Amino acid sequence: MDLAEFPSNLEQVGPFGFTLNPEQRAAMQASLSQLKANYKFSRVIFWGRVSGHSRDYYIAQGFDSDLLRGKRTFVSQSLTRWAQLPEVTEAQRVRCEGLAGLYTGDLSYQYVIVEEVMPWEPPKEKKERGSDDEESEEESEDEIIGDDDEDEEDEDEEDENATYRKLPKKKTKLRRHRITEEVRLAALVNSIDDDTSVVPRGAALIDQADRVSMNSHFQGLSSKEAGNLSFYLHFRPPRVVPKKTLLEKSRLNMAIDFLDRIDEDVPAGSWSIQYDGTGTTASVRSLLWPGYIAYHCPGSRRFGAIYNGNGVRNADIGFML
Amino acid sequence: MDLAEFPSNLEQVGPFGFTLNPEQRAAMQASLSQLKANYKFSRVIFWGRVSGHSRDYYIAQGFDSDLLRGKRTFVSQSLTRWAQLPEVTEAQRVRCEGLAGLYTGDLSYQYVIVEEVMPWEPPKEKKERGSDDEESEEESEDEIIGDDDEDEEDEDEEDENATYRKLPKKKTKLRRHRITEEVRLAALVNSIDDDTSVVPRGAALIDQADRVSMNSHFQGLSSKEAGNLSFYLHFRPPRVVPKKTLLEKSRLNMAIDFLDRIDEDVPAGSWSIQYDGTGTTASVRSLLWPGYIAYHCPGSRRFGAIYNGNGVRNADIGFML
Amino acid sequence: TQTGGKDLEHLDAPAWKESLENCVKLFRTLEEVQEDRAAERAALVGDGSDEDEVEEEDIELNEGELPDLIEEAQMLEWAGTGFGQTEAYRLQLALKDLLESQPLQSVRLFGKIFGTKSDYIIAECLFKDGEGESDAEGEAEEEGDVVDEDGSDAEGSEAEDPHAVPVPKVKPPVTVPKEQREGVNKYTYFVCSHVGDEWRRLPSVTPEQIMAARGIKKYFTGDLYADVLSHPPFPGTEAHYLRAQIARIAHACTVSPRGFFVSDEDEDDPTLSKNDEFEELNAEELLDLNNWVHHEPKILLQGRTKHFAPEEEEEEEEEPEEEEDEDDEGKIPKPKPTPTPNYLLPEEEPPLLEAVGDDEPIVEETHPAWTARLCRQLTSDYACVSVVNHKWPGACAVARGAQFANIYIGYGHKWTDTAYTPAPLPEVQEEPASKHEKADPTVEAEAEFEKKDDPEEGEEEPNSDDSEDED
Amino acid sequence: TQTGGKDLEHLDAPAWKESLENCVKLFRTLEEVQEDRAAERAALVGDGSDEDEVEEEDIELNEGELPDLIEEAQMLEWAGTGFGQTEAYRLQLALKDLLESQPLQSVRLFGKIFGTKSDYIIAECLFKDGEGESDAEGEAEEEGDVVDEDGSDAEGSEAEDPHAVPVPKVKPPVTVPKEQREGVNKYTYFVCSHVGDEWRRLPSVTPEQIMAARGIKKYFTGDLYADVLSHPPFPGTEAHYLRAQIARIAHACTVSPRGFFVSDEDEDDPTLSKNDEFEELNAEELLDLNNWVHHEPKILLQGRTKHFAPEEEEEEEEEPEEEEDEDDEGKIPKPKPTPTPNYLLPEEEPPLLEAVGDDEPIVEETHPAWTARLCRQLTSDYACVSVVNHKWPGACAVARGAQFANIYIGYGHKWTDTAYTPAPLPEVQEEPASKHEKADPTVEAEAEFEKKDDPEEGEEEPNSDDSEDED
Repeated sequence: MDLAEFPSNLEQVGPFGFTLNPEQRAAMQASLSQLKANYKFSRVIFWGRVSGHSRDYYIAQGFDSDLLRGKRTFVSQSLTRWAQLPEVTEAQRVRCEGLAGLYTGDLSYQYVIVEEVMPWEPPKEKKERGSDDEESEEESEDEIIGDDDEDEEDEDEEDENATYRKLPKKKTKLRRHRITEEVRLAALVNSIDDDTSVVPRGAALIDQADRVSMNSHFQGLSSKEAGNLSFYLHFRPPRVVPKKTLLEKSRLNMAIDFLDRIDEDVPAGSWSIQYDGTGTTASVRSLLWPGYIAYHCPGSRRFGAIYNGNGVRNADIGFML
Repeated sequence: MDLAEFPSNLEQVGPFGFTLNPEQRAAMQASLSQLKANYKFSRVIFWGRVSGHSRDYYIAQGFDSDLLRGKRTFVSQSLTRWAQLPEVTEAQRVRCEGLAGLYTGDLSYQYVIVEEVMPWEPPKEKKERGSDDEESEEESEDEIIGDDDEDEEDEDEEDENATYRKLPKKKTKLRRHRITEEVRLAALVNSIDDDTSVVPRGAALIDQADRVSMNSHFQGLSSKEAGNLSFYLHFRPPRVVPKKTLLEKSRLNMAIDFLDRIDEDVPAGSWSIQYDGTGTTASVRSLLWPGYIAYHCPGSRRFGAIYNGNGVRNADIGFML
Repeated sequence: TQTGGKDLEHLDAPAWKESLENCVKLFRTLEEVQEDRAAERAALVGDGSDEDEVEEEDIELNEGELPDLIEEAQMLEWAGTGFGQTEAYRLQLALKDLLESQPLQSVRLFGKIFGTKSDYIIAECLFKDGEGESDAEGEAEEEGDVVDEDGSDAEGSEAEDPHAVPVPKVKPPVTVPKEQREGVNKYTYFVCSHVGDEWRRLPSVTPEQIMAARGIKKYFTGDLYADVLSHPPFPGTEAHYLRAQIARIAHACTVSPRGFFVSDEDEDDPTLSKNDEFEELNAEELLDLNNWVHHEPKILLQGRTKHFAPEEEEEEEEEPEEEEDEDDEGKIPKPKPTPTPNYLLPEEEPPLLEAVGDDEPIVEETHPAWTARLCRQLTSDYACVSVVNHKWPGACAVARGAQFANIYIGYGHKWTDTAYTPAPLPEVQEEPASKHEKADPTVEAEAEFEKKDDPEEGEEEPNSDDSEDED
Repeated sequence: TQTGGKDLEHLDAPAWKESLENCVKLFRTLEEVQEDRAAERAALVGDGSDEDEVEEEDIELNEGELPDLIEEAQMLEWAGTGFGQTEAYRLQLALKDLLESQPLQSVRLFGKIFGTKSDYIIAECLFKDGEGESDAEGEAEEEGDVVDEDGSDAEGSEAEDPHAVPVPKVKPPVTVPKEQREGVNKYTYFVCSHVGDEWRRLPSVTPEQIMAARGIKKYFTGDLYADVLSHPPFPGTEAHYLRAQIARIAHACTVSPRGFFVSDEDEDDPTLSKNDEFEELNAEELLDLNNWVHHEPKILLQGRTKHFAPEEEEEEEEEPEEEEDEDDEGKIPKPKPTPTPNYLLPEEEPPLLEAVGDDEPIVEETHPAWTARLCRQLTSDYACVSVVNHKWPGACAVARGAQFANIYIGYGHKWTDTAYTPAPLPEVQEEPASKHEKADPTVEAEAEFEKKDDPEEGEEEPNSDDSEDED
């Protein structure tokens, strides 16, 4: 939901159960304006809310001039101050996918993941540690447990993990990873963005220099188009389009069809599209990420999306349709 | 205020003391959408509120594809149903200008204006009545009083106007005109539109065929421009521009500068321009019609205007600055 | 420019125009409503005999309790939920319309359950004494919109559908009787897709449906008549599944500040009533989960709120005083109940007005089922307090002073920590011992038989399971 | 592309950035506020001597009454006025900031008066007993923002301004003494242009200023120090004019449902207090203008709420108990008051809590000064009722149940039915009877005189008025 259109679009998502109270609206308008000014973003969007057990997280994103590349994600609980979410490494991403359960609502909460160290892994991990500077930060949080040395520094943590510590007696090496909720949240936003980020076809443009921008000529979809899933695209680096055949590509307008269509997603049926009662707004909902809703008012430039859920991917979607 | 941007722009005018309650917002959203659909308007705006003594009038306008020409004005008190305001003849307009005092809040209220019949007038009036079909409706509401015949049809009205009936004894012929509040309101909207209708420069375009439309490429004024009165134009058929010299015209971009600039208005100083505290919205206020406020968010396509007053032109402006 | 994807049914403009008109129509004044009602009735009776009896003065609008949804919306907004004030106003008008047209004592906005094709806006209604039951049948014939009262009909139609997936009909050995106008069927629910659409009455719910609903997890489609294709099979259409989920949500998530309701200690059958001497709780008190209580009883394992203990007879007693048609299943002779299923074991009915703090937690010790939150950070003297339920994401209650509101907005599913696994197919039943079947003789055997044709090798080969599997 | 027009002063981006920061700063938590205050004080005292005394624990925020502006905004929204809920929340924080930083007993949002360059957001404050007076002087020196307490200084500076339009100083013959912490000066007003800006305290108002303000109609500029160029001359700067208009509006338009306040019948000096036994009025009752009463006394002709009758002495008594400097005008010897000006004639103080229905109407019989309106058309059980004042367009009050709110949003001018005519210039004074002046003899007369030079034609021509008019 674009900051500039913020209070208006808030009214769009009311019927889906997302509201902000006057305090939040007032705080957010001021703090996001400040964020935009401080980082000189070309566009700031309010991304949504991830509900945690004790408190909720509010997420915003700022974009540099190339909208598909320079994107930063911010989190706030008070809506007054925004903190940038960390980058997520591939290893962290995989580990986060294994985490289940509600978000706690505390960014510094640490999840402990115990993984079996494969016989071939340790040397590889050490190599990585030496070679890859970017990952060093992350890897330093992990410790190999089960070895009978170098465990002194976190005596207090050991008690918690007492159950796991019994396992190494089997002589399997286990490694304990710690993931903060901050990282888990960052990974979640990335996952949802990957799977959703829905925009109406034509809203975004790519130029000859492969720079992506909002299409200032976009006049909205027609009523008929707006009710058709094939007119909505994933606003993310495309995966499907580059694999299309030349014949297929010849039918596309490459300035606007450089993005993947959501109706080509796998599994099929993971999107639901509806009009509101008066035909003024079409909503596109993800059934894979319940709580993700994109909307568009046909015949107008107004579109947006919001996530309002508890951060759980619907793994049961196959049974539920 | 554009219907499409309705709830959002409502938030823009809150700081100026104009709000609508949930009932009105809900009713208006539905009824204006219906109005737009029924009349096939290209654009519907919420124009503002004229406060009356007992009730207020809410005004909306619908535009055909040529925005400067086909315009219709509607009035509502409940915000559920909209009635079109009548066309105002020149004679009615002049008479309405003589009316003072608050609007009553009853559209059918009749103002009685007694004018002296100039010796040369009656024949002229009769000629008009015969020749001009459009005016016949209006003129039929007027009666010449003081003649001792043809007064039978409105016996009940005579008592009210007893004071005036005594005057004819002086042998001056007086004519009694009746103006409904509906006509007065229509004349008011026309007058305010003539004097205001402020849009940022570049928001409207004229094409080679002299058709006026909204500029879909308009990206908003810069912050510096938005704080400068000379970047705001009257969205009405231009009066000043056609009189400019060729030299002056050569400096204009005739596609967008076909409208009159508000800073060239007479009397000078009848406009006030301000930024809000955070520099996100510039407001242009008419001091001639207190209650008229146009606003624009620099760097965005968002602009609009609203009238929220009691329908009184500030005749005292000369003393008040 | 491009084709593909599936078109929406909603897409035709006339439908919207009508919908818009319906929406505008909600804003009619009282006089206009009465005129319209009179016209409707006149049109109806016009086909009948005595037209003289219907005069405009006859039109009386039903009166009953309807909370101020705007005020509720404002409170819910503090909790970050609800529909926003404008939508709330429209909903208020829609509920008012419902209240005026049915003999209802009170109406409340239950919330919204999302569907894949359209959503359900849900109104929770209490009929006036003696009303509601008969009306439903009348309207069912009249308008054809109301889903039949009992699930058996729907099942019947399902069975008739030649395209239905044939599912094995596993009947519970003992049918637990349905609660009538009490417990899970105390309220009647009406649903519609959009504000201004006609309200449709949901059927009442059977214990069987509640038990079945617990075992499945399906997206709602928005079509009340849609089949619920699931395993185990669900006894009813989407209307019944929806009704069952609503019951589960309502009885788990409807809460109020302690003291707002009191129970009249009427020995066996305590009922709740508003407490006239309710002392408002301040924000600090409301932040304590023990100051929030359930005012709807918990649903037991057997899908009722009052425990039903079957008598040890073959034939259970039908509840005799109800006139309406009983479930057909009740009459089907049941196999002997051995062993007694869990849901027939004695189960204690939890006390009324139990604190939400005592609910079974999501994670023991650390994550209770509910969280209470202060809804205003900076000027908290006027703050609302909300309690959100984590088991039914989307359920929330909020209170300030003497006011409180409950709402549910979500997909209608209970939180599952682990991925949903459909119940395993029932174990393949023991093959009845084959009494007379013989294995087809092999060619060799036949040849041998023909060759020898003497009785010395009369023994057959043992029965082989393999052949069964290959059928 | 185009030039011309006048640039805004606000235009530099750093100013906005600061303003935005101020706005964000309002959302600080209590701890942050205390830290900031401590830092501020430390910085201030840092220049002084004893730094040790200032510790963070010392920072105590003032506590006082502050209504919930969100709730008020919601009510006012029903009446179509107020600032909207988001802006109301920002205003609430700004008022809270004011309340915490000054020894105030209560703060209320008075409203907003528009200016041509910037607007005034106005807070109506009641200082705690014994506070306020001395503070103002202290702060005036400290911050330089506070406008001086009495108008005379401002006038002095005006007189010093060489560019000021020379206006004739017509002094009222008798100075009516100012009310101190009562009547029109019961409340102290603070103003700022934008939410988050520093609040500036307005001076108290003199009767002379109120009387002068009635005779003029000027747009406010938004600059408190701007001169008020008017005829008749206004004794003060825009700050004083603003304060005078606020007083006029406050005392004409602040109303409440009947019974909310009661007057303690303390013979001569009745004061109002909240009625603990207030019975809420329903919407129907509130629609009766007689159920709305003024709870601020009316301002009399002489610019006070309590009548001041001058004693028939040359020298009026100065109010002796006030320490602060008195108006200089009070000491100017006045010309003999003949005849007594209207404002010194006895005038009856109207009773407290007078119904607004008794206010002088706009048009006799047909248009009372106020209109009461039901604010909700369709579901009116929960409706607010608003009363709007037509004499001060922009003034509105709204009530529901036990709650009510007042607000003024406008240009700060009273409704005039006819075009404003500035007061005529004072009549040109009688030319003193010319004692010795003679008409210049005409050429003919001179010639005649010279010709005749005899005393037979000693009569002069009568003095001619025409010559006067031509001057």
